[in-house]
Amino acid sequence: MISAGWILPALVAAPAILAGLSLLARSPRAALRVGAAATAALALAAGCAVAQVFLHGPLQCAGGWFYLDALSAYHLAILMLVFVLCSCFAIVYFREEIAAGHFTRKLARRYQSLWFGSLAAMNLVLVSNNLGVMWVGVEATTLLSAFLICIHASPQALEAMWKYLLMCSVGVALAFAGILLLAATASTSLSGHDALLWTRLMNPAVTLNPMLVKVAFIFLVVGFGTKAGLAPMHSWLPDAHSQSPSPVSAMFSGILLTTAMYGILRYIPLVERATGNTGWGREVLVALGLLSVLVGAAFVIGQQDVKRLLAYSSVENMGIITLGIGLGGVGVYAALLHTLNNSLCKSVSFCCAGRIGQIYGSLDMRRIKGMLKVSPLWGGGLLAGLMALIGVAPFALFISEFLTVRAAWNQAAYWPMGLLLFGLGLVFIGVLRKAIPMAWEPPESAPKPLRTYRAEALLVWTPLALLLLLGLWIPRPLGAMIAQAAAVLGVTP
Amino acid sequence: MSIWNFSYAVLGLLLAPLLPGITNRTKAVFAGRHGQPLLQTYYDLAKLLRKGAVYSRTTSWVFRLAPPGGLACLVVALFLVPAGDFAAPLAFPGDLILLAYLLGLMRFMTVCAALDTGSSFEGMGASREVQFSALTEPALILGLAALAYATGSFSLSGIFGGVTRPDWLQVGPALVLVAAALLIVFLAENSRIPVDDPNTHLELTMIHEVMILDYSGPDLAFILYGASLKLWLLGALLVNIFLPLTGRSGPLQIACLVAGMFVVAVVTGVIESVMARLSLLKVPQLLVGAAALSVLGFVLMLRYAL
Amino acid sequence: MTPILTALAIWLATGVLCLAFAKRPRLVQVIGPAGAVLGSLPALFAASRALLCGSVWTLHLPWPLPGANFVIGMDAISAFFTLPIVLICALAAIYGREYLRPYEGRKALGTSWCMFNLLAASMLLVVLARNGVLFLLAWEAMSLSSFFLVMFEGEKTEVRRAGWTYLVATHIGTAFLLVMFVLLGQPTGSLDFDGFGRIAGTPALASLAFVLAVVGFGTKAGFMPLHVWLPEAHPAAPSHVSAVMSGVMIKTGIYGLLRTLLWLGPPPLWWGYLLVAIGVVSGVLGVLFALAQHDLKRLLAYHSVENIGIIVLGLGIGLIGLGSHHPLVAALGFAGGLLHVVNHAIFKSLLFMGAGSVLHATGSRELDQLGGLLKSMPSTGATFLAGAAAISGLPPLNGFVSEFLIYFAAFGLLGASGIPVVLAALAAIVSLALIGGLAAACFTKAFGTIFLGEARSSQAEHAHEAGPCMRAPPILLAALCLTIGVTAPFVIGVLKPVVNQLAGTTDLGDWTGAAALPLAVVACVGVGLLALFCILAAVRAMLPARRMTNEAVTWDCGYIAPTPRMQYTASSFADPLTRFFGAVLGTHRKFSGPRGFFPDSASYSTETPDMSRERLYKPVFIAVERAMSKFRWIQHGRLNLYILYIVLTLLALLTWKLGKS
Amino acid sequence: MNAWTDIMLVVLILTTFWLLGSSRLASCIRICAIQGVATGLLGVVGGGITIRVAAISLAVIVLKGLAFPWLLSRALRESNTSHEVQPFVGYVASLLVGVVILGLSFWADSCLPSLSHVASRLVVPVAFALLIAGLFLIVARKTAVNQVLGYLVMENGIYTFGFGVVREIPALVELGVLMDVFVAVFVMGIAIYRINRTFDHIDSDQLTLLKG
Repeated sequence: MISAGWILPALVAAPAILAGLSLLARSPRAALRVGAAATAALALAAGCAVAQVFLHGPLQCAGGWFYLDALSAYHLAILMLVFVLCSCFAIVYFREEIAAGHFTRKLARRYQSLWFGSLAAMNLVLVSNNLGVMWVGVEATTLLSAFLICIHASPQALEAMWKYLLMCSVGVALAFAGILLLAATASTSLSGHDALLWTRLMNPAVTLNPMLVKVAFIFLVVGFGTKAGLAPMHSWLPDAHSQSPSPVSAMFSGILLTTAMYGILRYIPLVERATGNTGWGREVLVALGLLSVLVGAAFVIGQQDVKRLLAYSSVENMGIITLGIGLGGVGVYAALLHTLNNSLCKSVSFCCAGRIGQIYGSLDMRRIKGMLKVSPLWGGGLLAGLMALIGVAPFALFISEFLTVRAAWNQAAYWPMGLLLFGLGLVFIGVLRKAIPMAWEPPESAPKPLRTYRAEALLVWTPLALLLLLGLWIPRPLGAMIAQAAAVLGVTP
Repeated sequence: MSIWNFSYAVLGLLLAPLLPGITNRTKAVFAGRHGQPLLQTYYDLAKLLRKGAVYSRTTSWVFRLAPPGGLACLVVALFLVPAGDFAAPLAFPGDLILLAYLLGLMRFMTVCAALDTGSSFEGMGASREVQFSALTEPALILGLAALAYATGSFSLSGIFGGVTRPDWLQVGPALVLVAAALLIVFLAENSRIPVDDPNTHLELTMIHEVMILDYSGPDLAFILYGASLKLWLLGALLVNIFLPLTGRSGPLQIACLVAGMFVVAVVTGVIESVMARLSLLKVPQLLVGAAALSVLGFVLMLRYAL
Repeated sequence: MTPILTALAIWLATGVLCLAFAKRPRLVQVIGPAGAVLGSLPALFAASRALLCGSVWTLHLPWPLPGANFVIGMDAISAFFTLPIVLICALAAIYGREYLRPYEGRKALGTSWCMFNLLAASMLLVVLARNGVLFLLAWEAMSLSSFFLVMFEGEKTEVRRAGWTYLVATHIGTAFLLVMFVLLGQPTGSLDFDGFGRIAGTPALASLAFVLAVVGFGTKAGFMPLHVWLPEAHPAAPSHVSAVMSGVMIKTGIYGLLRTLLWLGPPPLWWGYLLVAIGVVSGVLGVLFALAQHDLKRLLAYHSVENIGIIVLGLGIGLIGLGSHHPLVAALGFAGGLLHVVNHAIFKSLLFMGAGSVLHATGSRELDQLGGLLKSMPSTGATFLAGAAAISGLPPLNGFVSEFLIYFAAFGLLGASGIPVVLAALAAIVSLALIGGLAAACFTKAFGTIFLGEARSSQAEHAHEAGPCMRAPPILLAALCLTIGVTAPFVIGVLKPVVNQLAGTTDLGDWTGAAALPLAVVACVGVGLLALFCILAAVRAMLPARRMTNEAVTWDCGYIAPTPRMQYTASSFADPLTRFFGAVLGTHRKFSGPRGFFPDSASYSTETPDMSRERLYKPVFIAVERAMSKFRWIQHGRLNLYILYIVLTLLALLTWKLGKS
Repeated sequence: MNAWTDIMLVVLILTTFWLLGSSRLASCIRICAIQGVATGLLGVVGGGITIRVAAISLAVIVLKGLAFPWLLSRALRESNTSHEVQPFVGYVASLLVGVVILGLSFWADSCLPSLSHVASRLVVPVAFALLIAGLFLIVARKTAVNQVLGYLVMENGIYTFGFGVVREIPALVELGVLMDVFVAVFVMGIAIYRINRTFDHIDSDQLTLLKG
């Protein structure tokens, strides 16, 4: 087998270079189009790497600094999927703004450059083996994406950006403290670079002080949890999601949170081993996961802004993922599947919500009425997305939620199961109560529908069809991928 | 199966119109009047059958369907009623339910026919009819269920053949309660005082009579005859309880039972003479009371069974 | 199994085709119904073969979905429930084709037919599924497709409310099923139905599963007080859909309950008591609420609750019979409940079709707007009357047969030892009697107000009979009502394998023999009744008086010109009963009496909202929403405090997780 | 060499207390600069000076001692709002909290298993104290500039911990971290600038348009 390791640094370097090149874009339209094409090409390359991982095992290069195993490859695949989707959607989303002159060349250059920067940073998170570098990547995503929120500087957007910036920076700084603690205990047996290399830390010969690992893990969970939007550290999330342009919201919700979550996932096997597989760390995750589900549910009810609604649903879904990981066993499988489902579903929902917002000139759900008639494509997409989000079968989220419930029962975690079902029920009721009038209530004055091209339908229906498919049939390779990723987390099917 | 199995039903078909006559004569005696001839109902029927009919333009075939339909129900039901030892011709386990539902079918048709006239009066009567019958039906079935529990059989023939003199000695109080309930059901179903007054036609308080206001001629004859059959039918249940004649010879039993029917008619007349019709709002209470009596009887029997 | 797969394929394919050709309503109106009918034929064939020839099969296909296998199977119970599903779906599709014609070009008929065929397919899958995940997916697909069917006229406020209530209720029910399947699947680690029987080993878990099943399936079936969605959704849906939903879809809940019972081992007595209690409550309250309604379809929907109550009563008696070792009682109870499933499917869809035709002809579902339609819509009126008589349980129609069996079983229990058993039987008997009387009251009201008397509005006056496609299915169904009624002894033979399967290991003996005699007499009496009626009618016709018939206005005690407005209305007809049960119903009365010397207007109206909605769910929902909104202050917008949350979480976790060590 | 490390650590603590008690934004920035320099020196005085340590220390001193203060002062100068620290928690109370934080840090340190190769016994508690005090500053101060300063104090705490405890951290990671912190402050500076331009204040307490 030829070494495919070179592809890993390229996955970071190429978007970084593209970020620079984007500053030279000739026109906004070109910036977006070339951006989408380049993202697609990158996705192909990443796809090759992912395939390599699942066919031939983990990839490594640069002396073990870059490392791609099943867990990160799975996340990488999701990441590229979301980025391709959002890049394509950006072309549609900004079309009216370009025409109206709101999205100038300067803005487009900045936007596209930050976009690629974020991509590079997230790729860095996923492909680096060094926990410190991974942290650098997470912090970099915060900093680069912060300005994406306020591409259009409105007071609200600025406020959202400031909150995002400060909360995530503080949170991630705490995570760094955790990493240092871990390195401190590891450096008794490992030296130099090795103390932060995940593969070395996973070496069974390495003994870690359980107490320090516990403290480190709590710092890490709180730190990365802030970025992942776990309650009660989620406060930045609805603001940032609702104020950014929709492609950015979609990207945030679809992958940014997941990347931070990935940060937590990496530490789970370490903690499990250090604490003697007592499930100590999982309890933390179960608690935070449940809290997120309930907080998400509480805020979904009575929400008026459609993007905020989706944002709280993200809190809830990250809660479900955390809960699944925390429950262990089949729950890990469920959580990983849910990660994919949530990413797909959230990005398409945000895209549709953004477009619907453009059509109605408002994101207030009391003003969005009869969207099925007004815009069958985007309205239908949003309705389907919302339905999928609340776990209506046969969309895939139903399956992953069912598996989470099953995991809870198998672990005899009856209270968490009950609370999870309660939360899911609340979200269902809350979202449906908004979705039905949005879809069917006759509008007082019909807003003029925006121009829709046939190809745009692909953007909406492909991910939804995929979700539907995943709810009915999980292709064997994908199942194997998830199983391998779960194996990294110490779960054998 | 012998001739005696059929005799009671056939006698019923022949003698039923006599019952209203006896009741009316009793009432007349109480009122100090001479009263109608005993055979008055026969005369009425004969006259009506010869007359023509007037139909409202509002009515449809539903209106015309009710008289023969209702009569058919009652005739069939009559063949479900046993006579002492002799099982009814159609006796089978569960026939008491068929009996109740045949009455229900008849009522369904009558009520629909009443509504078919589009008259507010007939609608009112129909409304009351369904209200009261919805309450009598549980009382009837409960009463029969109590008897079924006591006798361990759930065919009318088994039940009434099973009520024996020893039963009266053992569970007499319970039987009295059930019989009282059945008496109320008898009065209510046949639209007698204290539930309804068969003699009023133009008052706002009537039930059965007002439903058939628009009938005339042969249709009315069918209905009148049907009403007599219903008296016979439900009266027979009462008689069967009070006359535990098992083991006697056939003619004696039948004779006693027919005599018993006449006694029931007399008792009805007595009740109608000494009581006033209840206020309509109180009728449901009476009917629920009947159901309560049945339940009480049932509970008493449960106690005895232990 | 080929016919079943063919049926599923046809339904799914035509469903997709309908969606694909959504822009051409005419074409869709052909493909959709044709697909529904064509698909039902092979399924009907397969089900009857399984039921009559006992050909039982299962099909295993690998299915890459966690916990899932594509396992479908046909056994007696599945076949038995398949029959009404395919029958009613096919007839409703024929009916729907004409019913939907006025909407051509105005509404998304493509979606509607797609969902209709999906609904048919998913219902079939529900009764055939032999794997938990497959079952749940089919179950949810069924809910979702029927939700979209309900939302057909989503621009109306009440329809949106209905859709919301429906989906929420059904989803909450599904949550219980989710837990139940997880529970059942735990001992073997597989969600295939084969292994679920293991649960019988631990009675406590079996009881838990039973309760979960009662709640989960009861929500779909419409057990009081889980029925709230029913009186909302059924009126909101187009009538052919109401027919399917009320006729067969809610029966999948009964199917699920029965299927669960098969796994749970010998039932303890209290399961039977629970079911009898549910049956009594659903039956009596269902019919009472029906009585208080003046919207025809709402009234019919409440009757579904009532009839589900009767079915559950039968099943409960059956369970008590099993538990107290009365095999005959068990057999008769189950048989009665099962037969009522089919019977209710037949007459309820018949009645909903009738309601649809009335709605189609007059544009109104308000009873008090209608009247005298029997003359303008003779076919619809006659079939509606047959349905009304059947649902009131009157002989010689099918409703009587199933109620008779349940009575029969309950009377059989009277001889049992043990006071609770006897009291349960007594409760069943009393409530059946009460239900019978009240149902008759309700349907005389409905039929009388709609079809008899004089028209109360101009729409009713100008009503016209529906077309052939809307007339034929009700006629067929009415004929079925009578057929089942008079062929009951043979029908019971069809039930035999189903009941025997339900009894599990208990040997029921030759129960059909015991039931056949009474049923034979009942059937004979039915035929005799018809014959006697014909004779009497002939006698009546031959009487010489026939020649002297006159026509006049209604006598009405001397009124010269009675007007239609003077007729008794539906509300006033039901008023004595609704007042009598006023404490339960909570009817709102609005009355403004005549005032002054020359009063010009007076009005009186009643409205009976659903008790459990108003007094149970609404307060709970409001309380939960209030409780949840209390949390909302945590998102107050102050960044400092947000960061404080992070710090506090950190500290809380540190003290919680490290404080112990 | 321990003595020098301890002195630096004490400087860190003292500057933190000073910061907690200061009322003028400009002086807060200056104090922070001093603390930054002290943090940088910590690396140099702590042990054998390698090129790596020297380079990083230099970078820290330049960034934290010069670049950040300059950036923040600029942001402050261009804002036309009050140059007062606007505390939620008063200065005296803040100082008291600082004392409590310090006490808590020492207690927490005693709870943790001792790390074998710590440069000084003071390192861990001081790092904790800085971390928590930084968080406290973010929570208890209204102006955005002050929150950035809080973030920097926190960062200093983490850096102290890193340098004191995990001396072998590879330079690349450290530089990456440093780079991120630099960008963070840079971005925050720009954000403050834009907030000031849009809202006419840099009072983060008043940024409450988004809620619920």
